[in-house]
Amino acid sequence: MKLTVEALRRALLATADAIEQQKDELTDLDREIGDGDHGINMSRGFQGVKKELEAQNSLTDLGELSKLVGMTLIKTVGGASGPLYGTAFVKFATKWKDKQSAEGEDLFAGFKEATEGIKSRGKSQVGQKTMVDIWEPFTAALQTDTSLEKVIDQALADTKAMVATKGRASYFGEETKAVQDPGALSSSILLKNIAEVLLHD
Amino acid sequence: MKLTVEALRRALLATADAIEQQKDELTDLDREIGDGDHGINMSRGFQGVKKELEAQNSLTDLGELSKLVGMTLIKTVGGASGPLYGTAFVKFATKWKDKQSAEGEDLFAGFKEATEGIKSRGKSQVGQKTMVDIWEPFTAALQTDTSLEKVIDQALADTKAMVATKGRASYFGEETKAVQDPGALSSSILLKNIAEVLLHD
Amino acid sequence: MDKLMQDANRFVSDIVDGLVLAHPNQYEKVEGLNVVKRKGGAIADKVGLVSGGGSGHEPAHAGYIGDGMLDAAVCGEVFTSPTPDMVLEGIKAADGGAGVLLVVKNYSGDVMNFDMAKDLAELEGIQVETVVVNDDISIQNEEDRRGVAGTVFVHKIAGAAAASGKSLDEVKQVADKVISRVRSMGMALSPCYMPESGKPGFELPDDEMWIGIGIHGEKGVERKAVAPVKDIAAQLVEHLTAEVTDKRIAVMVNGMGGTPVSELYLTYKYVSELLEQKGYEIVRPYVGNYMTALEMHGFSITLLPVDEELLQYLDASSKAIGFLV
Amino acid sequence: MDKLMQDANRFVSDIVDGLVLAHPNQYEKVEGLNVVKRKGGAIADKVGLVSGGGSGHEPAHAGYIGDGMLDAAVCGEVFTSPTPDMVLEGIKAADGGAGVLLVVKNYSGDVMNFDMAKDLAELEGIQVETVVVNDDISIQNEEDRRGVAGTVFVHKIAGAAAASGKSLDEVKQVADKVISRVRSMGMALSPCYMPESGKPGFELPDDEMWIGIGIHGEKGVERKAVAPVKDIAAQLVEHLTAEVTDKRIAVMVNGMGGTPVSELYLTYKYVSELLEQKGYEIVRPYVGNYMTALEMHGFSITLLPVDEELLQYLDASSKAIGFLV
Ligand SMILES: Nc1ncnc2c1ncn2[C@@H]1O[C@H](COP(=O)(O)OP(=O)(O)O)[C@@H](O)[C@H]1O
Ligand SMILES: Nc1ncnc2c1ncn2[C@@H]1O[C@H](COP(=O)(O)OP(=O)(O)O)[C@@H](O)[C@H]1O
Ligand SMILES: [Mg+2]
Ligand SMILES: [Mg+2]
Ligand SMILES: [Mg+2]
Ligand SMILES: [Mg+2]
Repeated sequence: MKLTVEALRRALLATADAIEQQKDELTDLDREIGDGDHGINMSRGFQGVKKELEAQNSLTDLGELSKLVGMTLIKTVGGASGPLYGTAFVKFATKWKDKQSAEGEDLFAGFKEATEGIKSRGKSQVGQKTMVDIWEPFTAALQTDTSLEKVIDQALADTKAMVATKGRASYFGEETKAVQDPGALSSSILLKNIAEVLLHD
Repeated sequence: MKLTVEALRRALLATADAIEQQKDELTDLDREIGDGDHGINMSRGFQGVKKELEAQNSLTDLGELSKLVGMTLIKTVGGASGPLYGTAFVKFATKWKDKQSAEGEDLFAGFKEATEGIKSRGKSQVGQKTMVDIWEPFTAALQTDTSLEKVIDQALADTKAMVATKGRASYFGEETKAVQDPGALSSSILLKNIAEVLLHD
Repeated sequence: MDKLMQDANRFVSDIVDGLVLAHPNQYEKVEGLNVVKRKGGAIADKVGLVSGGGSGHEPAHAGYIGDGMLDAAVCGEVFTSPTPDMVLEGIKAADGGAGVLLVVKNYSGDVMNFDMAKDLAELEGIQVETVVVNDDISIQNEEDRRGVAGTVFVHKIAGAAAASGKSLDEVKQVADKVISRVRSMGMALSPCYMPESGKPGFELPDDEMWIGIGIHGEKGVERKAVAPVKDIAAQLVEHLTAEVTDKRIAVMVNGMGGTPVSELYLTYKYVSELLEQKGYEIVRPYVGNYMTALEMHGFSITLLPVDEELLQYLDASSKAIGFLV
Repeated sequence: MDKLMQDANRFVSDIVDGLVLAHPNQYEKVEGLNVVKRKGGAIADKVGLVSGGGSGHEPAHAGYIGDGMLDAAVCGEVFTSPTPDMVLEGIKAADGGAGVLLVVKNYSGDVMNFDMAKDLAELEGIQVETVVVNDDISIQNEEDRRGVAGTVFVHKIAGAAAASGKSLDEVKQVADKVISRVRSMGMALSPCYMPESGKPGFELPDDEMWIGIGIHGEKGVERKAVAPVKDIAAQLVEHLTAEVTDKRIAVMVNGMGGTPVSELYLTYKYVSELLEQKGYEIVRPYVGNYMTALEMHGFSITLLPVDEELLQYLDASSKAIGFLV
């Protein structure tokens, strides 16, 4: 498993398209246990990323690419998800600085740093029914043999069953058990697209 | 045909009940070509009249009774219909002062004065699709042999077909042709109840 | 019907009570009546200003009581002109010896009830004059034109003139000057509901609107598909500018009661653009819920050509809670 | 969805543009951003006050800019915290050399974005402090409590303290004093609609309501049949008075955006009655649409126990269009 600049770029463009397709679903989940804007926020952010990627197609450095994506997300998404996704990519950049590609420990280190970044930015941890519940098992799976896609699916299912205790969803308590966390779903979209390029390249 | 104090009192109490029954109908017509309060206004007014009549049941003078009713309507109804109905009864009072009953020319003079009072208070005339279009033919019929009830029914039908040019209904122009004027309907209720006591006593 | 209320029979008195309770240093109720007066009563030797009409137009009319605007407001039942005896109490509360001006909106009911009150007041030796506001150009026939949001400018300007010590004739004159100039037109996205009947003034599918509404929940003169606000504003502006040709104007974008100020400011952006494109100079913009129809969602535009006199009165201090300057 | 708008993608900037156009002597936009600042910029040596958050709460937050209140407001997309770069521009616009206080409402997004902006501003040598408002008692867990209408009192009081020449620490201290005391709770009769999706925050039959809503169109914590307003108010007052035990209070009855002021005054009547029955003394009542959720129909009650210091700051002059004193 190796993440190249080109592969990450491809995964990001695919994510942008997938977010467009699932925009309403993300928004509807957020209407259930949030404030009804997650699809709109993610769409604004990843359309911004797409535009940046299309404008700057000579980037050869994984660190530069990650930083560009992180800053774009921070500047365009807003809400809770903007700083969280933005922080994740900025953290990738600190670990993948000056690298054309990342694999093995480097790859893991990037995701580890990103996941920790999300947790410390959000003052959150696993089990609170947030995007963290996707990022953490995904990152752990990078060091094992498990299928990344299966891990994501399982994590999504596990997250859905949780009671939210962080972010807007926490206002709705027990009720949140029946509804998927929108940020978990958007994270699964991003990470599945990254898994795709990691596994099939 | 003779109008006694007792008969007018009976007609007014019957009107109060009839208005209660047709309150929603009056309001709905006013929603169509007015502001949706005519039933509410008339109900407030005639419930007020009923209360006054029940409190003061020793009145023996047609003038005193009419004045009491007129002042009560003026003070409780408001809107356009309050001053108009109120003026009609105050005008009765000027013609029926100190009389125990009214018939023939006296009866006619009272209604003539009331109808003219409505017209001058409202700066209105026949043909504008208002209560005047009931009061005027009713008053005229007091001097002929025609059935008062038939005259009222015919006047109501004629009024319905008119285009409103006075009061709130005038805002709706041609559209008003399809809808009965609420004030015409409430006037028909009052005058039918008066006709009833005139004819059957 | 979505309405915060306790009892339909007390709807108006509950509103009036709440207003007086919330502004205890400013307002007082005439004992037992839905008539509001300035705390402490009339100002000696100042022309008194009384307005009123049916309720449901809040902050009109009681919210325009205050130094620099009205002295009393007479609050009828919802959309129902108050009775002459109530108006008389308003006149008495406003009379400081220099006479009283009644600001009446052009509805049969208001005109008749205020007229009867004027007669009664004159019997008691109070000098009374009346002006009748008729700014709503959605009605073709000028005689039938309704008084709508332009009334607020009449309150403000006549109020400032009275506060500055002008005589009853002079105050009436400047009020009439405003009336002769001011023009309004409105629209609604959704109806309002009468508190007692619980019924809407009209039924309207979500994707349609009424152009040319009044302030009593009645339908307008043209029903059409909902459009982007610029198109709506353009239609209203087109009608208004056909009548208002002086280019130096005050503009009011008025909400109908249920319109959030966010939408009013958004609307103002397009209204001002359209007017400026037509060469108008907006010297005083006003945006807010000034003359409403219960919880109706919609807006009206009012244009008032101004000169130095009117500007000075518009800018004069006002302590009325609905129009603080 | 009934909404006066032109283009969902420009919804927020159209509102901001309209606000600035309607108050040209008072407000200015930071070029190209939905960041509003006082016309003429920061006041030298005065502590700058910056608030903001998602939009849809108008007149919050930009409407609270003005002498005696805020210096800049950062307007995110609807119900979406603004980004750190935007907040940074707000901080810069407000900084007169005496440091800047950020008034943040307790939402993950707001806290994170404002924190990141604070870091960026400190890199540029601007001293920044933050207070986080969490007055909404509908949330059990104190840590998760949302900032709602009580924020307006924080703006007013911290703004007056800053205007009176207090230092950044002192202003922060009085803001924290307000936050420690102020408590709110709200309800909704009907939802609001997101301009882009056109969807309501929740579906709710006409005869039901939500108790314990926030200001982002989300459903509340208890859904029940619509009741007379006194019963609703009694439930909110019950919860509030369990937490607010000091008896000398300022009270705000705040509309959610689509609530006509008539209903707010009517509501205030019962709120004040209930509080007085419980021995509270309402020394400052405030009634109006102060902190809204688009066109939502409903209200919230905010209680703030006051002492002489807070009263003096509440009564200090303010030129902010949303809170004129
Ligand atoms: N403190 C937090 N830590 C981790 N994730 C969070 C936190 N707060 C929110 N999230 C994630 O963000 C998502 C919501 O994002 P979004 O709707 O865009 O922002 P907002 O909640 O500000 O409207 C949630 O579904 C959740 O996964
Ligand atoms: N100027 C007028 N002359 C005669 N009748 C009138 C006039 N204006 C209104 N009306 C009558 O009054 C009725 C409306 O009364 P109501 O609804 O109680 O008052 P408002 O129009 O003030 O709401 C109309 O249906 C009409 O018959
Ligand atoms: Mg959200
Ligand atoms: Mg009517
Ligand atoms: Mg009426
Ligand atoms: Mg949000």
